[in-house]
Amino acid sequence: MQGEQREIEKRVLVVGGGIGGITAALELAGCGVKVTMLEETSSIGGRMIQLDKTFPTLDCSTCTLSPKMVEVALNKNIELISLAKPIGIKKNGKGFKVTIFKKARFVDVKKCTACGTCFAGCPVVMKSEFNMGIGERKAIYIPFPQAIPNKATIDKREERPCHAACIDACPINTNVAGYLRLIRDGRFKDAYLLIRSTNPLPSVCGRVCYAPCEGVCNRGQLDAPLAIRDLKRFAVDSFNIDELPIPQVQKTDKKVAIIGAGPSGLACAHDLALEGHSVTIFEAQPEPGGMLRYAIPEYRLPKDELRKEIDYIKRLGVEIKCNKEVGRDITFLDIKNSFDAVFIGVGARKGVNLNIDGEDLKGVIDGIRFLRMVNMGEKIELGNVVAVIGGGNTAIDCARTALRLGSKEVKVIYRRTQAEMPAAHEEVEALIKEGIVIEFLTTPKRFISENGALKKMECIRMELGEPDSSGRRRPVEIPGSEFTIDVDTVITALGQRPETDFLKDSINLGKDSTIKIDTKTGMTSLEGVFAGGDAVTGPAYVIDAIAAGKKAAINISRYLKGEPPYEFETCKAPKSLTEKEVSQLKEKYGTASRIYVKEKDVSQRIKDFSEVVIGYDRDNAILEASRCLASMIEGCIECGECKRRCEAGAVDYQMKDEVVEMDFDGIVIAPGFDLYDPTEKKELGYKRLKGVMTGIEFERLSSVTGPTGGEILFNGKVPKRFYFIQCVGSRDRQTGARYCSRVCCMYTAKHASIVKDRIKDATVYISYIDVRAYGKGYEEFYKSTQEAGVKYIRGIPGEIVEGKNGLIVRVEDMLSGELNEVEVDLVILATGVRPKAHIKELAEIMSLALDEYGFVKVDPVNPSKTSTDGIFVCGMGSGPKDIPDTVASAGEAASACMEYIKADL
Amino acid sequence: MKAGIFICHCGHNIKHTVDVRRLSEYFKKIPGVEVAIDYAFVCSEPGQDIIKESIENKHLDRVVIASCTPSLHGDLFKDLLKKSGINPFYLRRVSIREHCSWVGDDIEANTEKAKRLILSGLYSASHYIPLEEKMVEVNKSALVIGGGVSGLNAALFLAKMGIKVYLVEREEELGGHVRLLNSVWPSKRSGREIVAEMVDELNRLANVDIYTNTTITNFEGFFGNYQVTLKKGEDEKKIIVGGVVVATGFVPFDPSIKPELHYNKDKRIVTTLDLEKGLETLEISKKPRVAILHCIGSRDETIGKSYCSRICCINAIKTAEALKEKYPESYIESFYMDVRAHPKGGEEYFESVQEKGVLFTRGNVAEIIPTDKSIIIRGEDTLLGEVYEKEFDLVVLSIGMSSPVENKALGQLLKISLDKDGFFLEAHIKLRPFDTAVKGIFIAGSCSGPKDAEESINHGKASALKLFGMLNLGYTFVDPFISYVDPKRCSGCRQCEEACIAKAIKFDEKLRIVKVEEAACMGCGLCNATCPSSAISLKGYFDSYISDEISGLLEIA
Amino acid sequence: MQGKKIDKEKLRVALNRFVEKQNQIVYGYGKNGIFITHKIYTDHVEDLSLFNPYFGINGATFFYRVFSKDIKVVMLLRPCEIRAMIELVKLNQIEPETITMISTDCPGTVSLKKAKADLPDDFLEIQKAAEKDDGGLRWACKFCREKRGVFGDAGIRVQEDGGMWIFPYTDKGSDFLNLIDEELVEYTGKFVILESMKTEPFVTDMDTFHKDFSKCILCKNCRDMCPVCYCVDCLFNGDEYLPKGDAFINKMLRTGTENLPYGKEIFHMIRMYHVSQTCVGCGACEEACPQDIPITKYFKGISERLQNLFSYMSGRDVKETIPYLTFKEDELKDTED
Amino acid sequence: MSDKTEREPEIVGFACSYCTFKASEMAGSLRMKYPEKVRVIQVPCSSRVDPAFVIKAIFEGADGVFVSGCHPGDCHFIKGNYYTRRKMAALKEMFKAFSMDGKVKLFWISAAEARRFIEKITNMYNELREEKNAGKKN
Repeated sequence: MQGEQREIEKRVLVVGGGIGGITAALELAGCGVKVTMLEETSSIGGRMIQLDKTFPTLDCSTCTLSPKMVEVALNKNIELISLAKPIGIKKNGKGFKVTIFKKARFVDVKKCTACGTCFAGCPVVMKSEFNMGIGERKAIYIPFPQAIPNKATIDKREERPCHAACIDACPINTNVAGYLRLIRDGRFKDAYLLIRSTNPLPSVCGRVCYAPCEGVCNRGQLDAPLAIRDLKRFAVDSFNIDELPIPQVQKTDKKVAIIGAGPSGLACAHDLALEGHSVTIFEAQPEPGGMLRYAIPEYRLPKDELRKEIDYIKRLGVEIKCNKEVGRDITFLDIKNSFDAVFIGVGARKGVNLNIDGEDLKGVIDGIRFLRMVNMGEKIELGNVVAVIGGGNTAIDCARTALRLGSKEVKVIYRRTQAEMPAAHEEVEALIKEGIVIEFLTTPKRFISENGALKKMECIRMELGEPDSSGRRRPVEIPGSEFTIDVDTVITALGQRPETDFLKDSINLGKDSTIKIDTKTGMTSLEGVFAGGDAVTGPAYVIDAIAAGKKAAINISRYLKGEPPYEFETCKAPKSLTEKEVSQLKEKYGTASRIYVKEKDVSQRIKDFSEVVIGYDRDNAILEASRCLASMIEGCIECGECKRRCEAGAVDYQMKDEVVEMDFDGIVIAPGFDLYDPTEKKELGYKRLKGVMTGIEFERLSSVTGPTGGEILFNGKVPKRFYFIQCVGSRDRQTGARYCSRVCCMYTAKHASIVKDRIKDATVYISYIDVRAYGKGYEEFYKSTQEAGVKYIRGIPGEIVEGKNGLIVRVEDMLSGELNEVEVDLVILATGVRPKAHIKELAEIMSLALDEYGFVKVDPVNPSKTSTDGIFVCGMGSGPKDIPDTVASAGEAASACMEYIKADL
Repeated sequence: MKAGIFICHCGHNIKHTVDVRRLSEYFKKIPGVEVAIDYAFVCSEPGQDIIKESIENKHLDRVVIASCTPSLHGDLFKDLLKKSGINPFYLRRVSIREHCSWVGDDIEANTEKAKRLILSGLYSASHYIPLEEKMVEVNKSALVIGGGVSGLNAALFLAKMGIKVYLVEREEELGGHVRLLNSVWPSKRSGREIVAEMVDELNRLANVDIYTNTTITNFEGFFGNYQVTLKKGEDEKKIIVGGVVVATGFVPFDPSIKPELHYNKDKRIVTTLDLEKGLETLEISKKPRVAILHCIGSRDETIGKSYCSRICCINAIKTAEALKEKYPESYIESFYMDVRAHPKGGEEYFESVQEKGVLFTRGNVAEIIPTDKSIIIRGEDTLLGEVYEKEFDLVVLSIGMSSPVENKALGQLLKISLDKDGFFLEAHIKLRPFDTAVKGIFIAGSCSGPKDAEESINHGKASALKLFGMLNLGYTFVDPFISYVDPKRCSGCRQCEEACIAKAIKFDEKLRIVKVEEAACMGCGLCNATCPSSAISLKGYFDSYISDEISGLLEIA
Repeated sequence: MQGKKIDKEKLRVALNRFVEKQNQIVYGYGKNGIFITHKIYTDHVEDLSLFNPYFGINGATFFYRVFSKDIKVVMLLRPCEIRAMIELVKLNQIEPETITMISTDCPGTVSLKKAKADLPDDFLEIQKAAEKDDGGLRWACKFCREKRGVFGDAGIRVQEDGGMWIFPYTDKGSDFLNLIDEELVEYTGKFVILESMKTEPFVTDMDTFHKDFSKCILCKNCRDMCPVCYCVDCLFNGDEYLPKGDAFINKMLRTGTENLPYGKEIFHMIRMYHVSQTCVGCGACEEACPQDIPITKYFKGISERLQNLFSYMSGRDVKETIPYLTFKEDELKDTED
Repeated sequence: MSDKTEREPEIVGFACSYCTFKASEMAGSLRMKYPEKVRVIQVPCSSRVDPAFVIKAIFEGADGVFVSGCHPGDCHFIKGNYYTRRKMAALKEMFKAFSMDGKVKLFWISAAEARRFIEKITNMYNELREEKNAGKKN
């Protein structure tokens, strides 16, 4: 007696993973043969796993089949290759050399744990084949919970036309392609949640982000970039943040202090709170928000929107202590000592001086201070003529604010040209639209007072010289071009720098009072103290600050857990399309102009501080979102969401389809079947009339594993009147199938009895020619179905039409000879069996003869023998069979194959 | 006990709603627990390494893994224990994902639940005993009962595969009913010819012993080692076989059971089977009027045969065709309930015979009245709704299949069950049509219900393959999760024996206790629950295991 | 129904014919000092008491595990004892071939624990005594389900006038009747005990149960004296349900259990389930209880309810299968919740 | 335990590996929710459940116990659940006699019936909770 199984050194290929293929493979493997099973879809199980119950015992199909599927997965003699099919076969002596095409799964099956996190996040919604299109699935999916292999698959059908440069351009890698797809599909809440999953301040970014994504949007190369920011705002506005649940998190015992409640501090606090740490923010101002609260004017970012976002962060458990200025109300060291880690996000709130004469005059005001005063509701007298000095966003904000405060003439003085302006171009455009003049290539020389108050400003014209360190051309004064203008107020907006005096004894500072950090880890020179945002980089954008806060949160959390810091790499550079690609895409998709977001009329909006941008309506949002190139394709758009979520690291977009060659000694094919598509039978109204469906669709509708969980619902209601029609596409010369499909009589009886069982007061009719209840227990089942009150009518309906309260079936009862009109809610067509579509392809490469209908031709005494020696067919491949017959024929095919390969042992 | 507890985070899946760190801290303090570790992915390679190292360094003798549901991961962890040098049955898997972290939202409650679940696993595991997958040798020989096409094909296949085959046939000649057929549809070849080919091939094989006129009188043992007594005339012979294919076929329905059919009383009333002997014997004119009656002995509650015999519609069509061919001017009318021409090509065959002029009338015959001149048939045409009365010269009864009465005795001998119609009962009507509840005994062909020749061949070969797969190994592993009798505890009350579904329990008359035939035990544990003193218990599910599992779930720890 | 009219003497003669042979014994009741107890007659039957007013133990308790086929036995016992014997036959604890079981009509019994001495052994007199002194009748007897001698191989029944008849129920019974010098005649008279007693389904609640069993000291005498508690090694000798020693200490530490003895409710409940289909309601358990717990009320009540579920009666017919060992596919449809 | 807190019943279930346990796994993978006081013990077949286990569980503090197997006729071991049905019918009758109806339940839940699993145990839980808290008031 041997300890190891006596192997038969023979290999058999089984093509098809339905019940036939499964049985054949298990039988052969049970004899010690090495079996390779190819299944074209992502899971084995075939048609049977789609069934709710099987006749005549009405036991559950899943329960009986799934143990067999598991057996296939566990059997050491079976190698299961899903998403694969043979594409070429060569005879090799008695055996075969088979070329196999393996479609890439894009998921590493060794790593995937079938946890489902990926499909929860996937933004691409598709019809579920398993549920016959009645339900939905995602582009990354497991077709049903019992799938074997129980691993996710990415349904990637074509390459994404663009490079999704938007995602790479975003400092926090927002899944732009993903949320645009969701908006396109009308799934606004999902879009919001997707945005929210990486961005703690989406409402802010939907309004004031400088949208680097739009700058690089590949669509921009075709016609115009997508309105990404405005679409984000649309998604945000369509969701009420109060309904956003507070996730349950496991609390740690670690405490983190954050200095500054600006965007970086809030983002950092948000992410740390989600990790379970206790977070306290110290804010010098009376209200949190930093520059968002005190610098950005109301007409761009309503305070209410900001407050809602901050409230949510508070609801996560973050404590914000306002009016606590570090260095004034509390010392930095006190904080450092009483917390486990500190994040400094104090921003850059100190204005930069011009260093010219008269700067200290009343009437010359720092821009940031000006905005803060306005935002705090303080009253400011500007006078009629206001000059704003600077070309950044702050300067624009100051100018537009001044206009709204009632100044008659507002001018912007900028020392370079429009091209060099750091302000967002749409802001500049809005400014110009509102009638504000920009004096380019001009710089003030001195402010002139009269009676101690500002009266005039002397300026000088500039020209552009050599580029400076920032890459912009340096402006050079044109001697003798001085001139003066009358002004009531001058607002200087020349940039800001951090106020970091309180740190100078503890932490190394850099140029312009910025905080020095290790760029890879985010930590300052003091252990446990991290910093980010404008305080580190000098003045920059909101989204950069958020990114810095988020990155810091990751490493703070790692630091608290004692894990080594994560070293951030520089972002992937956004890619543009080549010219060739651009012209190809133009040809393929045409061009479509951008739909601009609605704004308030200029004459109206300058009167007050109400929000300028009105936003999209639903239709325009969908229309604009559907311009996204990534949404042009079916299937996976490679947005990276699943990859980001998968903690096991199983997603791999780089996988490639493979073609391999393998040797086999015998082949069993179990190609399965297709079902007749009754659309061509116009009189039955399939696809035309609502309420007409096929048997397999009804099967999914009634299945406990189906989209309704087993409740039979139609239009949200429980239908009461059912009409089943047998022999649709069987025994019918017109449809080219003279044969009997052998299963429809019984599955109809099964459906009818399920209906009677679940809906007690249902009326059920079945139209038939002959009731072929020939199998074991079938006749009895047919009888009991009749006894349950199902009405059998001999004769096939001539027509189905729409009635007042449902569908009207016109049928001649051949037994009574009467012409009946029956009104019902649902008509279910027992569609017949057709040869599997790909059988032709298979027959071609395997040189198999087919019969007149396209089933594989076999010899009745050797029911699995095909015209090619060594290739055996089973199940519906050679003609209609019910499950027991399929199992028997699979056993027979396996035994014939066994005989074939054993012959020379 | 030195237990190691390994708690999986499953990424976020468990960690998200279960405080895994608290759990590992808690279990570190439980007596008997040597190691308690929580880890991101216990199933990953580094995770497995942690377990392996812990077993080796801390000399663990119990491993409790709290992770996903035990049915996932197959033998992964069992193999790991084996590799680490301890008995793989010292493993306990606890599901804290499907049964805990995924089904509750509250971290506190989930953590408490996980704690209880792991605790109960630990308590249970503390009682574990090492188990072994025992090997039993298997005789590479098979008994095939019945020499019809099913049995012949089973015997042929097994013999070709090198299995010693004993083919036992009750009748004098092999070939069963197919041998009697003039032509076998759809191949249209003669049954005698088809059978002869098979028998010739069988005779050429050296490893087949054929016993005709033989019955089975005794049958004992278990898979791999069945002792069978064959009886031919007065001679008895004992053989040992590894497994059995039962292919006892069917008996044709005898219409004389229904006197109203006048069968055997009037020569003009014959069965389809009678006509297979040839149409020459018929004493009818050149222009006969023939009635063919369907469903004789099928779909008939009055005689307790509610089932459809599956083959008789095609037989009726075939008979009509043969008559039409021989008597082209004949008038043939077939009376049916439903025409079940479901086999491949059947529908086309049905149409072609209709085209040849055979009439099909829906409606069963109510009365057959033989007169001197003719046979009058009365009935109602359910399609036309008319009552008819017609005269015929010949009435052909398309008879169905009945189960042989001998099935009952054979079933008792082999301990396999019959269905309500006296056919053998398959283990699962859909997926295990050849299996019986007894390991190593398969059923094939019409003995499990009516089948045509093609289906019977399918069955014969397929069931033989299943048996071959089991025999070919040369040994069988006895699942370790089988019942075990404590001889000191057993009172010999035989309650377990009576209840046992697999009939795997035998009573030892001498010791007055029961013993388990390990190869036959299915491992359901019914005996264990039946025995009041748990003298018989199911390995892997001992009372102590489950009892302490209950305690673990409920105790306030 | 055909039977033989007998009297004590005729029966004595017949029994002596039987017992005189080598290796043949009679098992019944006899005077033992001032009480009547179970008695074995090996070579001569003289002072046999056909009816016994005292109940101490169930006679089947001695006679289970009778496997020897060398000795032939005739038993004359009460219905509850014969029923217990029959259950034990079903449970393979008795080889019945050489045992002839004769059940006698039972007038009811008093407890040996508190009974007066020298009670009569005549059926009607016992009955009268019991009627007079109602309190003397045991609870089990008061609510006895079946006092008729209709079980086993033969039965001795009492007529209204005190006359006795013996009826054969099996071939073995007929064989014994052949020893009696009397013709088989059709019986037309009227018996004292006419039919079995219908009892209301037993209902109680947990509080009462706890109260009643709070006195239990877990001596397990009830189990030991139960005629159908036949196991050679009881489940409760293990640690699964009644932990002992280390197992108990562990349990105590784990649960904080303080009460001793631990697990008595579990013991009684599980034993109740175990004997639910075999319990004959004889009350031997209660007789054995040193704490006078009304055990029988529970065991008899529960077992009757549970047997009725399957239309089963313990000890009614040796051919009936114990309900837990069989099933019908089409039954108990409403068991599922 | 203070009077204000609602008392939650503890439920122990015995689930057949081939059906109900599978259904419970599926309920998990579909992220269906049920009270965490419901805990399941896996057994090879419902017929392995010795009523003694149920009794033990009740006396060790379970407020309810359910036994769940395959639908009649579907047993993996062919007939095991018919025996279970008899035993559980008897046990339920016994509990009824002790006025503890509803503490023991028998379910038939196939491997596909995750929803049914949830419904059954949630109903049982709710019933027991009501009973438990009603008892407290009295």
